[in-house]
Amino acid sequence: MSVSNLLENWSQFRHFHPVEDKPHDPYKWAMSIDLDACSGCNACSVACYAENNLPVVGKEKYAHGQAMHWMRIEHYWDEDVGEEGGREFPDQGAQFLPMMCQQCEAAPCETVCPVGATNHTADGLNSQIYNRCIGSRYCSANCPYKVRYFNWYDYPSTDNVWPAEMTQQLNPDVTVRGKGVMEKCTFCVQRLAAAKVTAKSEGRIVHDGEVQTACQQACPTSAISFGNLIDPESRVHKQWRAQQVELDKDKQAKDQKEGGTELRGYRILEDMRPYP
Amino acid sequence: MSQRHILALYSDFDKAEAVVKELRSTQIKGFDVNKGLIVKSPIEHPEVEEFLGDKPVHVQWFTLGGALMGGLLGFFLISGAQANFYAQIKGGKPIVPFPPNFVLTYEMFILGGVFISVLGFLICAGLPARRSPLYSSKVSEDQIGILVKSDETATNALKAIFTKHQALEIQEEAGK
Amino acid sequence: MMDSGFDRRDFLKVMGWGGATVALSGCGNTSIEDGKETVVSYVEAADYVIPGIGVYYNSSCAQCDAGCSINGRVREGRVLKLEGNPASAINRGKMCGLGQAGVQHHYNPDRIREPLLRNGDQGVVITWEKAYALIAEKLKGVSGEEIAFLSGGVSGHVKVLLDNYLASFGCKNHFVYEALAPAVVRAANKKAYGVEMPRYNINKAKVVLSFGADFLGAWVSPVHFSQQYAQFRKGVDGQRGVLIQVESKMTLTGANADRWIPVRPGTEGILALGIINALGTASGDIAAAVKGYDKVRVSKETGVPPGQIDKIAALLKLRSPSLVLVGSAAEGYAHGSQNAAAINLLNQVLGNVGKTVEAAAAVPFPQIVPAKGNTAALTSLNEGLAAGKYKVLFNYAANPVFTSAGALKFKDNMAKAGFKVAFAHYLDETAMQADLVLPLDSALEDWGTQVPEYMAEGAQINIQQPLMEKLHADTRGMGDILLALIKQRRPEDYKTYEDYYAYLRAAMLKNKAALGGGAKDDDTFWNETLTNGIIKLAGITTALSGRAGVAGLKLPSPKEEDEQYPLQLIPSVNISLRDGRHSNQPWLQESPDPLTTIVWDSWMEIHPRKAAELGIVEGDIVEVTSRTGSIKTQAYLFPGIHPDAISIPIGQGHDAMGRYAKGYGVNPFQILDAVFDRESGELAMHETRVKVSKTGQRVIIVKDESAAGAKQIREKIAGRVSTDNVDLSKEV
Amino acid sequence: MKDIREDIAWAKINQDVLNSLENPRKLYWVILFVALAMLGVAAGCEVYQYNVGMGVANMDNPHMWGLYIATFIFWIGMSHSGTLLSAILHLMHADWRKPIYRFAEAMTTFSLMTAGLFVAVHLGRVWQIYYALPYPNERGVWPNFQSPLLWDAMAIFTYLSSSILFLYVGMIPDLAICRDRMHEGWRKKLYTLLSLGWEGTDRQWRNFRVTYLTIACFLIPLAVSVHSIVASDFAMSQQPGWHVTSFPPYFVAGALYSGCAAIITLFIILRYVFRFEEYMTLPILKKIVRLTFAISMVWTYLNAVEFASVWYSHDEPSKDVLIQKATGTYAPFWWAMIFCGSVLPLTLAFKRIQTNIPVLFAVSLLLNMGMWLERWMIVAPTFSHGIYPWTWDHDQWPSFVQWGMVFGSFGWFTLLFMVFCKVFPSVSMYEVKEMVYHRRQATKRLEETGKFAAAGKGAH
Repeated sequence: MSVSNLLENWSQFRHFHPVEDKPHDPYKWAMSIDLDACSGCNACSVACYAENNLPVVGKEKYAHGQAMHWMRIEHYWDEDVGEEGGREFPDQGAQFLPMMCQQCEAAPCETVCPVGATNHTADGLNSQIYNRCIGSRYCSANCPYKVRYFNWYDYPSTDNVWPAEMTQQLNPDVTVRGKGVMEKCTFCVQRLAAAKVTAKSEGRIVHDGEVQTACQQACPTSAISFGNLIDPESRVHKQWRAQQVELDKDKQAKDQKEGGTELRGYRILEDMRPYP
Repeated sequence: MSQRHILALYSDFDKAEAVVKELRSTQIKGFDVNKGLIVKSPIEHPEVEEFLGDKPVHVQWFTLGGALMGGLLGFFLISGAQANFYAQIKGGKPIVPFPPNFVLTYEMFILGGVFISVLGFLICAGLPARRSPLYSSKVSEDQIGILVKSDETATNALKAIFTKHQALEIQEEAGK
Repeated sequence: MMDSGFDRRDFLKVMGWGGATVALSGCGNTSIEDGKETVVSYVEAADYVIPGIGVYYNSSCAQCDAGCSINGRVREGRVLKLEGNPASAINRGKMCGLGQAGVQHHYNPDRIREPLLRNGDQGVVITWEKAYALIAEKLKGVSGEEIAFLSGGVSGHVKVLLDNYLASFGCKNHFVYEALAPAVVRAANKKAYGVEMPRYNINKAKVVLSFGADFLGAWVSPVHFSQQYAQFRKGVDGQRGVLIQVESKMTLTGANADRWIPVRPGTEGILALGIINALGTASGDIAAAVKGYDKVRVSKETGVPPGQIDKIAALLKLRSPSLVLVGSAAEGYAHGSQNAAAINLLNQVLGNVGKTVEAAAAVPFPQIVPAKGNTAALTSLNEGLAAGKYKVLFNYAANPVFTSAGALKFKDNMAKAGFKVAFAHYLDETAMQADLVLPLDSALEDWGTQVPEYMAEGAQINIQQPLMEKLHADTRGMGDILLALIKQRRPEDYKTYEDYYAYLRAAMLKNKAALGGGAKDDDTFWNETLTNGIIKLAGITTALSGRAGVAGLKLPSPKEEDEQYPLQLIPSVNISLRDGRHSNQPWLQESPDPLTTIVWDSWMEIHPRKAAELGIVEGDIVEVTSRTGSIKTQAYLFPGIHPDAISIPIGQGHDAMGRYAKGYGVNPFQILDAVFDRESGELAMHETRVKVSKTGQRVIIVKDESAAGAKQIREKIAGRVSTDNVDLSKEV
Repeated sequence: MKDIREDIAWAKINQDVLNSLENPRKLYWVILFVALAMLGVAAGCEVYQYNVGMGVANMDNPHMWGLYIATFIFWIGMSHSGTLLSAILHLMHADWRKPIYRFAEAMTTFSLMTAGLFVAVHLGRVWQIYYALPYPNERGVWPNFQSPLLWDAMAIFTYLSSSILFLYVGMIPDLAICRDRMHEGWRKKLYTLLSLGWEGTDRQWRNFRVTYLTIACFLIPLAVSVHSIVASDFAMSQQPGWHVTSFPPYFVAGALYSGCAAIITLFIILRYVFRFEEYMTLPILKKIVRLTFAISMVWTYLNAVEFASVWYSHDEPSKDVLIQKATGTYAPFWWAMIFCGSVLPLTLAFKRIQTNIPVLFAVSLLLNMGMWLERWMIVAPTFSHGIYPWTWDHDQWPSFVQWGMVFGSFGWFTLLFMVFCKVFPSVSMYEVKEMVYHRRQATKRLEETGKFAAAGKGAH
């Protein structure tokens, strides 16, 4: 720590906002999900269990709401069906919504962590440092989407979560989390890191499609797109542009009204939440 | 020339006040009223300060210094840590965000103020102190003690004044 | 299998050559250790082990019959994750949850590890030699008619060996049984199109009208259909495809439909005829046949409002080509064949045959084409067993004790067989009844070939190869077992084959030219085949037949109210548990049912209106009683079901199969009545009538959705596309 | 009626108070034993939770926080009236605080200590709690200074240490008395050590006065900031029902309220157990009760303001949470809170009740229960009805572990408090002397000027 260093950093960081001043360069990982294509089949969720060493908590703990599905499929029914005075049958099914960590650009979880265990990375991820986490759970309390999952128990030592045989399936690239830490979707950061290293050693940046998240890779309807938002050739970038979604807006105005382009979802449109 | 202590105990402030006034008005050789007089009382009594005359208190300067030091230290520690050691973006906020730092600065300001005040109190009041040579536990009960320090020559004159004002008890240091 | 000769290490040397193209992570050559599951210490790792680099091998998924190709990630000798193989036309690199859980099948702690021989209630561990000798002994002097071989759907070279083995006894009793196969539809298709399973082009259709075909969930080849569905949604000409689903209980596909139309159970065929009538484009005998099905009558019988029928007809007329699918919901009745025929007729009337219903290619080797399972096979086996016909019963890849209708009393009848051999991965309900249980290799440790029943583009043969060293030393591949058994019968013919791998390689090389490897030398061809994981063939195509007649088409009107058993039981098929053979894979148990989000249990879906009538609220434990038996489960109020029906999912209710399956939920098969489709003899799964009564107990249902039932009350979180022209997508 | 007898001899004051250190009533030992047993329950629960995992407390997603945080706020809140009584009333020269402020300050200190324990109990990895401390280390890893939780830690540390200093500095003259009066033994040694050689000289008193005043001045804004910061834990978040601008004052009012109620309870207990009838007189109690009543009305008002601002806002999720509170699963508790917090204190307006000890005892306990419920009603409903509908109405009833810990915390607090009262004078002797002295002077002056009426306020 030198004074000049400090001053320099200081003036720089006073203006540091990920959206405005300092674009993510050269990566800004982003995902978009075509809800129209999503059939709610849960393949992504199981793929996530397989890739990220998620514990299967069992019926009793699931009943306590302690499931660890980083990727969960939600469904929403129309309001009045089955209610008194409502329609007898839904004339359409549910709207499925895969929900995982949104990797918010201005993440509410990050500011509140007392030990700084969750941070924003330069490539646009909302990272979670398991080693640093002390389990205050403030991040989850402040998460609007409730997509952070806490290790209520020590799953590796819990019966029938990973019996001896099943430990062999665990992905060595991903930590098995112990009790008392928070975890969540990482956008398969282990895959991203590997791809970035490969690309770097070849003196280029990661191509679109070179790296896939586990959920994206599995999705039978290819509803999930994932890629580098900075890259104008990436599928995600194109989709965002086509849908007139912009990162630094907190309300996505469309030049056509409902119909032409339906707007992007993630719906907390209020203050300071541009999405990755 | 050796110094001796005498302690006289009184039952109320009026008497003690009269004694002090007399001590002030009488010139006794070998006794300096400004240096050799200590009044001990069981309660905090503003009148005592009045009749003893103005004696400066310096604790507040410690307080000021402590509070400022605490505040500055807090702010620069925090900002320095954020800017230099731990440059991570959180929640899309600047690396060195002012509002939270102000809150912490405020707390540090108070913390410094309180700590250094207490330190100042100990220094100014001369605590912890050795017990003075003459002390009566009655002082902590209900009596006012007047402790004087003088040359041996003045002892008798002082005693006379104490007795005149109906001292309940007069203690004297054992002679040397 | 790996006794001598070609051992794993040699295989890997070869693979190192062939696999270089597969090794996505670059310079990878890894070792599958031959020392059991010893983990290689990094301190003294062999030169070619690069810790941390995953290597990918292609193989085939064996979790269901769809025949997806997989790409397994192997690191430090352990298979970690399965991805789809992008080269396969069926799944194009995609995977469903069931397929993902294949690794849990492999690593399952409850797998059988040694051959077990029954001794009273105990299983005694014996050696393979003893087991083979025992089989030989039991078969001595037994005629071919007295042997029965029950299996699930089989294809590829295992099927060849199996056929040859049975032929060596002159045994014709190979019963191919699949509890949930679309057998009625196959029969109806055969009549209508001349083939059992044509190729459906969902992606080319502008309107899909599906009568209970859960093609996104569990029907035929869901991963393939899901991809087509995604294209269908984008639209052929930029116009978003419209999906209409007709069924009595909402399936996953129904939940994705633009219009979900509940019909009275069993009246799907009537509705189809009603639509033909409303279209008014049919002529000749078809027109005559549908004349009686006017809107009023159809509406009365099916419960679908007349306006709705008109709308469907108008839409079908407006947008062509369309596609009409007939699925399990329509076929599960005593008149299931009629239903299916009526619905297929609709395809013809709309002129979809040849456009969206196309001829599928078939593999030109009849020996390896799949033996398709059905339930009629089990019925006839059951009869034979009941009559005490069989002295020796083999069972492979089927769990009839669990999946047969309760009314068949299969378990009791099975006991009448003299000697029962089960080839199994787990001690499932059927293996528990066997006298000799032989442990199988998992699909990730075994060699094999697979011919998908449903061909996507052209024909293909899937190669299955081990992704890692055997987890348990004393398990065997089915091919190896059959080879050993057949050597007992015809030692001379098979003695050149050391093991199944050798047999497989030889058999494939023999047909090198036909498999498209004419010019290549043996090793190159073989290595390339293994690297690719699939062999694509032109295949043979039988043209679809022109038109089916309406002869014999007779649809019964819905039944009168049954006072005693007022409700129709619909055993529903869960996307991940299917017929229950994978219930012991914890990922699947914990993967919520998409519609109810219930995990680790069974439930009874009932319409809220009906529930109100019966005084049932969510979480009530109800007793569901049929003529055959009764089961108790929790009630879940669900508007996506016809009030005359209740639905209980299949797959739970195991009383064996290990820690993750045993004791969770109930098995609706137990209370199914023995009602059969009149034409095909298939079990009519939806024909069981039940009554529901409260037991007075109540539980809190274990599910992921909130108690409020996940309704969007305020602003919509998930946008909803109400009509056909909106392209919705959502960004994260 | 006078706050205190004016003719009470100073020597008797010493004697009475010192007597409390050695001869309390038997009830003292009963209370101590019960407290110890309660603490045992909590210790057992914590050991269980530590070994098995936080899951045994029945928390889940979204119910990430449970009773621990609610009780944490409760104890923090409780600490505030100690400061109120000693610091604010000191600045305002309300001398009736003098017999009772010592135990109120002790209450501040010990309830802060109790609250601190809840932070530890709440953490998933309590063994890593030091990560939250800003200690310099080689890796340059610091805690996140943006987190309200860290502000909390900082504020509580400041508050706790300042309170302890305040308590201690104010006790030095009394410790000297103890030193002088106590017979030989460990107590004598302790008091000798702690009294720092205090002799009551004019120089000592002079500095003492300024210091005490200064700390009191610091303590008031500090107390306000502490509970504002606790309120920030919620108000700074984005959850409906928490993200409320009026939370800081609302929390402070709630804190003072629960603290005053607790003072009434402890007042009654101490008065009986240590035979302090002469000092903790009914007129003083009456004053506290009136103060409590006033604060309860402030709290009620702020409560109403919060509801009203939610009601008239366009923030639908917040509105939903409010409706859920009043009608959902938590409705019984919520209405109980309204009853205990806003309706019940109305009884305190009656003069007869203001000095009726049994009734006041019961009411003060109920008020505290109401305030505890308030904290719970702030924490829990937001979790069960947050922004995100998928997790709505997912109710999670706290397990026995949570309840045990909450129960035990009362034992812990009582234990600390009772031990304190036995070791240190819980009535400030020198200040009671001052009070008696000044009152006597005032009466004398009144008599001289011929005004016999109006004996109420102490004079200066």
